[in-house]
Amino acid sequence: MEPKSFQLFPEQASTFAPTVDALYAYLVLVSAFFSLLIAVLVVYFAVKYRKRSADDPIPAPIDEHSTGGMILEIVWSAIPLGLSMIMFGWGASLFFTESRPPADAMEIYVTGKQWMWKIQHMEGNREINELHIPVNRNIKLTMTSEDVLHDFFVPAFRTKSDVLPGRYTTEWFRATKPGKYHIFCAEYCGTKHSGMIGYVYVMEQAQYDQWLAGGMGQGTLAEQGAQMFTSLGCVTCHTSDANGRCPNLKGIYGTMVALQGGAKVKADDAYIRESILYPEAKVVEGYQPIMPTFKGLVTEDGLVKLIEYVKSIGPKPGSTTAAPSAAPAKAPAAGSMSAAAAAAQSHE
Amino acid sequence: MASTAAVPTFLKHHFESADQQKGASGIGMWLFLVTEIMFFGGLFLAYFVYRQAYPAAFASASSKLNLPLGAANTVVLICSSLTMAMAVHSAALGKQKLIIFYLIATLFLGGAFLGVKAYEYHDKWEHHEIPGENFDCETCADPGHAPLFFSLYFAMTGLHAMHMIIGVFIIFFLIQQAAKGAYTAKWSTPVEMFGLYWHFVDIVWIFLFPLLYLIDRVPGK
Amino acid sequence: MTATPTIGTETEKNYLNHQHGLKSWLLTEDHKRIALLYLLSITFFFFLGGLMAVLIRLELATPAGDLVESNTYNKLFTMHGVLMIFFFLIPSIPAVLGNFLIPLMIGAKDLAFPKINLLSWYIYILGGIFTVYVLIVGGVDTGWTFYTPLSTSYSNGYVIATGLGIFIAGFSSILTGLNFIVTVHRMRAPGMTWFRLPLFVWAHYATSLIQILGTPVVAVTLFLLVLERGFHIGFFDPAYGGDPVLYQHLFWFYSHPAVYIMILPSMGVVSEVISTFTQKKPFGYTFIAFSSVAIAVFGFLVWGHHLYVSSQSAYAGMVFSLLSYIVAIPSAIKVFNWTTTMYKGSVRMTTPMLYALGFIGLFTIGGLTGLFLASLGMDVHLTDTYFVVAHFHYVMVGGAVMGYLAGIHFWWPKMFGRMYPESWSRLSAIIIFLGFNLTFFPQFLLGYMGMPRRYHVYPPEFQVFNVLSSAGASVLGFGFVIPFVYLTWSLFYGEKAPANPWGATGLEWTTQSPPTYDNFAVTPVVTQEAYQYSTEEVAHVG
Amino acid sequence: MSNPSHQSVETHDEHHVVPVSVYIGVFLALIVLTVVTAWVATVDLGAFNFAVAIGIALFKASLVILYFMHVKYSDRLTKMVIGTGLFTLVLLLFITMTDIWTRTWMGVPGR
Ligand code: HEA
Ligand code: HEA
Ligand code: HEC
Ligand code: CUA
Ligand SMILES: [Cu+2]
Repeated sequence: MEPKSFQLFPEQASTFAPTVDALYAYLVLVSAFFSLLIAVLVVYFAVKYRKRSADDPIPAPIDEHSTGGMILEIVWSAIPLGLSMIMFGWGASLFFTESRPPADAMEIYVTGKQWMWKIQHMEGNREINELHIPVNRNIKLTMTSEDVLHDFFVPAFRTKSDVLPGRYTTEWFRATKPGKYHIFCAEYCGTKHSGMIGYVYVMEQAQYDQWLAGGMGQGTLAEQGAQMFTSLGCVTCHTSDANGRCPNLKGIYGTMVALQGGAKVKADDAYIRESILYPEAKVVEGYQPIMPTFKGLVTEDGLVKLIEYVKSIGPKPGSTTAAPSAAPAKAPAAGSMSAAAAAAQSHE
Repeated sequence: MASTAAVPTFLKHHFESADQQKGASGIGMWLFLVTEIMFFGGLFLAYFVYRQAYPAAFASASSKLNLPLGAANTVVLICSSLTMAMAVHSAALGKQKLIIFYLIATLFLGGAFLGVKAYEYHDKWEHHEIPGENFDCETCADPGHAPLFFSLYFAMTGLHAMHMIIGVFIIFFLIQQAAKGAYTAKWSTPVEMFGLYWHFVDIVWIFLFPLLYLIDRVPGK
Repeated sequence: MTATPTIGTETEKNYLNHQHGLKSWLLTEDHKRIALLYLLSITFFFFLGGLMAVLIRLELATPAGDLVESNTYNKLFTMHGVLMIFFFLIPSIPAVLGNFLIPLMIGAKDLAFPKINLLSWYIYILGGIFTVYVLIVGGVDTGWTFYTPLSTSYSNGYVIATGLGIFIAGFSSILTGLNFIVTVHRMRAPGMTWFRLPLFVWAHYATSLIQILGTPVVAVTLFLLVLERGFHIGFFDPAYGGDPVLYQHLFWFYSHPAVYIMILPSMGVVSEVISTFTQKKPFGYTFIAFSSVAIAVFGFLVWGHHLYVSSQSAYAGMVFSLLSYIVAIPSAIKVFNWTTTMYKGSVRMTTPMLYALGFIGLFTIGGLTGLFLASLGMDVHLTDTYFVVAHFHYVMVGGAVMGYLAGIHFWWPKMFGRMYPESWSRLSAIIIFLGFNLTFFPQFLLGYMGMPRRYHVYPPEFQVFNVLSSAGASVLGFGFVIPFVYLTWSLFYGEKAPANPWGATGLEWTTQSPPTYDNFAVTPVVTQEAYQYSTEEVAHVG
Repeated sequence: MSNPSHQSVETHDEHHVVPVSVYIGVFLALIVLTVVTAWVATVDLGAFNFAVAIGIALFKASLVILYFMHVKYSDRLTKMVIGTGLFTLVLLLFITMTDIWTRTWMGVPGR
């Protein structure tokens, strides 16, 4: 569906859209009521009580104590307060829904870069400024930036989230209507901020599968990650036979890792990312901080692949794609790229 | 209307009385110090945020600071606070000679503090512990984030030292005025106000010292 | 200085002919003259910022980027925001009207620290010079919010010079606020108790609190920003371990309360104007007075509503959202009290009154749309779209600037001893009102449709509303030029103003127009509450 | 609050003369506390090291404010000014830290 040349409302194309629009309607109603109330009263008083001649008497001041001034003040504080508490509660509950991706969501990685959106599908498909998704599926975007702040905004889905360098943010939605919708970068990011736009293509599942099949060939993200794990030399240390120098990464994803000094941290995307870039920031209990930093050697895209790899050997149910011990061995065979090519790609 | 018939020379035309003028200065000075609190507050916030984020880096970088010198400097600054308090005290009693004596003592101690600080900065330079291109701290844990500690260290102590330097200039001015006998038991507002400023600078250091020098100093940890 | 020639021939002594020559102006310690110095300089910055706005609107008349290139466009809205906020709106009412009126209103000869008052103007000008310098050498393209790491590592503009300019101007704002607070505490005339103070003074007292407590934080933030830009030492740039969200916290800790620096003085003006032109004591005097202070205090608790989608924690977002609604209530109280004041009043539709009523309507719309943005789930869709742009122009232009114009027209006779042509001024008030709505109302619709702000080019389906907006802006710009012309004209040819042309109450109207150097021949003694209207004083205007 | 006239603005306490012995006492306390804080830092108290260091610093600062800066003898307005400043500082520090502390609660990155 091409955007029309003139519209008053954005398309309703996600499960959020109707709920956000309902809240909007409530807000518009309350605002219209008070704006009109004030406008009408002001105009009415201005006309009714206008000074007619120069020797009109000075109006008697209102005695606020006997005319119930206090009651008025309470009433016109309490009613707006009540109405605005509804705005707060409604908005907050919507926000928590928007913030909490369902467990079954299909994951997609997004990397913002001045001034483009790079998107990586789990299956290995990559696209730029375009996002193809199936209709009626929960989609979760895990996003990061290579340079400055950006913001992934799809008006038709009524949701957006900032994209920050050095950390991951999340955005999820469930598209309800096949079509083509704007992606805008909504956080000012420099010269071509207004050019950092693209389209989401919402497709029927069958079409989507077809599209997916057309772009595969480099292996899934996890497989590509496994390759990098070898080519970057992680495997020389993080072997599965637990030589005692390095922790075995098998099964750590999502668990609580004990750190030196007694703290514990959840092994999530951010932690793995940090372990690769700043290995000494959080040292695992019982190990020496001998891991070198890979800062400058791995791009954001590459990090995503490594994380997917670590995830794939994690305890996640159904992660049969890459059996941990076999992964490094299997890797050269699985991908069509040589290890060197994978490394080179991670530098692009 | 002023109670005395003769209007004192220090009374500005728009004030009604010396008391009013003095009260205005006091509140004005305190409001100014409140802005200073908020100014340093932003730095303290940054400190807390990053200490929370990178505890290991902060602990090991902190131990690179020279604890004996920091402690000695704290003592020097407290001494200068005492001499400043005594200067204000002498001014309130109108003891002209003593004002000058205590101001000079304060000046001397302030100068000593700045001298030690300069030495510490120089030391950091020698050891490549200044964030930037030449930063090199092999024994720092989490070297990726250690520079952040030093950035904060220099920003916080630097701004503090800046305040000290400004203070030193003002003391020179006060000494000069005091030598002319400008401050009497009736009117010594500038000395009093400057005292507040100097004590404030001392208080900032009272917090900087433990926050910067004393992270994780437990031996063998 | 424009004002001197009018008074040269007069016999009556006043602050304008008290001394002569440029030096007597540039070295003056008289709060009234300093107010005029500010008036001149902020007018300059307003038109400079307005010029940028004109170029922005011209560019946006078509979807393509055909007038200027993207870099230039980005510099335009950045300079527009910086000039309008830091060099026009924040100093506007406090430094001009507050400076002029507070001593007069409380019966003092001057502010507590006249030298510091003059110093604050010089500091302001120094900050302005930095900013104009940046404008001349090539501008800055970070947005007025200077978000990191764009501003520290990627911008190709003059971030350091602009940062220093704002840093410097901040101290001028601090000194003004400091002076006001001390003056209100220490310089009131005998009998001028707190609850006899005009509401204008209460509003400025609250404003000054924010200036003192908030401005230093943005100062240190900009200081760190400048260091980071210069040396890349990691305060806010993730590449060096810094946290960009910390920057946003620090920035908005000041900049949210700063929006109340802009609106509170306007609210003070509106309280005075409505009372005068209905000849009634404002309904709920104490509520209006305390709501100013409440806005100032609660205003410090809600800054995180600018960070809902910034990766601030959802829990913090929830707290900030709740508190944002709490801070809206005192504003509601004010609006209702003003409206009720008109009830059974003796209403005169003079120019200041037109602006004040315009203020009420437009501020209400602006404030209510602020409630949309304060709602978490709603803001996720609306943030960084034109809905926000419309919101803040409604409160800042429709609210604060209207209030400023109301005040200028109300006290113009007092400041210069001249009346302006009433028919022209009413006409321009109406033009401004209509032009304003045409400019900014369509932007609400654009925003909901999803047009992001700070966009140099945009998809064609947004064009219709953009054209309307640009058309409105030309009406609005024209409307702003008219007062400039007739007010200047009135300085030379305006009818002489009596001491109290509007039949207003308040000490400033008891002294001659323009006042003498010392404000009052003898220090007034206050014996009654504010706003006690009596028949004898009413002149016949309107 | 109601300080109606110029004449009645009270500043009588400005001239309160503190005996020198008080200054000396405060000075000695400050020195001792400096030594204590440096020493305590070398004793392993776990998380309490930080709390103790801050506690001692707060106490030292209070001494300076109350005695060297005469706030103990100042009028209510001065105390209110200082209180307001410190309160706002706490708001800045505490509310911002609330964000930092709760960033992991949702278990969703960026929320
Ligand atoms: C003068 C300036 C001014 C004023 C007064 C306000 C007032 C308010 N603002 Fe606004 N705001 C700005 C200037 C201002 N704002 C600016 C400049 C920005 C953008 C900055 C940028 O990003 O560049 C902004 C952005 C902004 C945001 C962030 C949007 C985003 O970027 O996502 C939010 C979110 O909560 C917000 C909320 C509010 C609220 C709740 C009020 C409240 O104080 C309003 C209270 C008033 C009323 C509510 C109206 C009167 C009441 C009634 C008539 C009774 C009925 C009332 C009820 C039912 C409650 N503002
Ligand atoms: C006090 C604050 C203030 C004021 C008064 C205004 C006034 C106006 N603003 Fe302002 N605006 C901001 C504060 C303000 N703005 C801020 C903070 C931003 C955000 C910046 C950012 O994103 O970083 C913004 C952004 C902003 C945008 C969004 C840009 C974008 O996101 O891409 C737009 C677009 O329409 C706009 C338009 C206007 C218009 C038409 C006016 C009109 O009201 C102006 C009317 C005045 C005139 C037209 C002047 C009249 C004079 C002449 C015509 C003569 C010319 C000159 C000389 C003789 C010297 N502004
Ligand atoms: C020279 C050896 C070495 C190399 C090469 C190495 N690591 Fe490590 N790694 C370690 C050690 C030792 C630890 C545990 C101490 C620590 O946390 O720093 C570790 C910890 C980790 C952790 C945290 C594990 C946990 O249990 O919480 C992850 C994730 C990780 N490494 C990933 C990688 C990746 C990905 C690579 C390659 C890009 C890599 N490592 C290369 C030695 C190494
Ligand atoms: Cu990316 Cu704006
Ligand atoms: Cu705000």
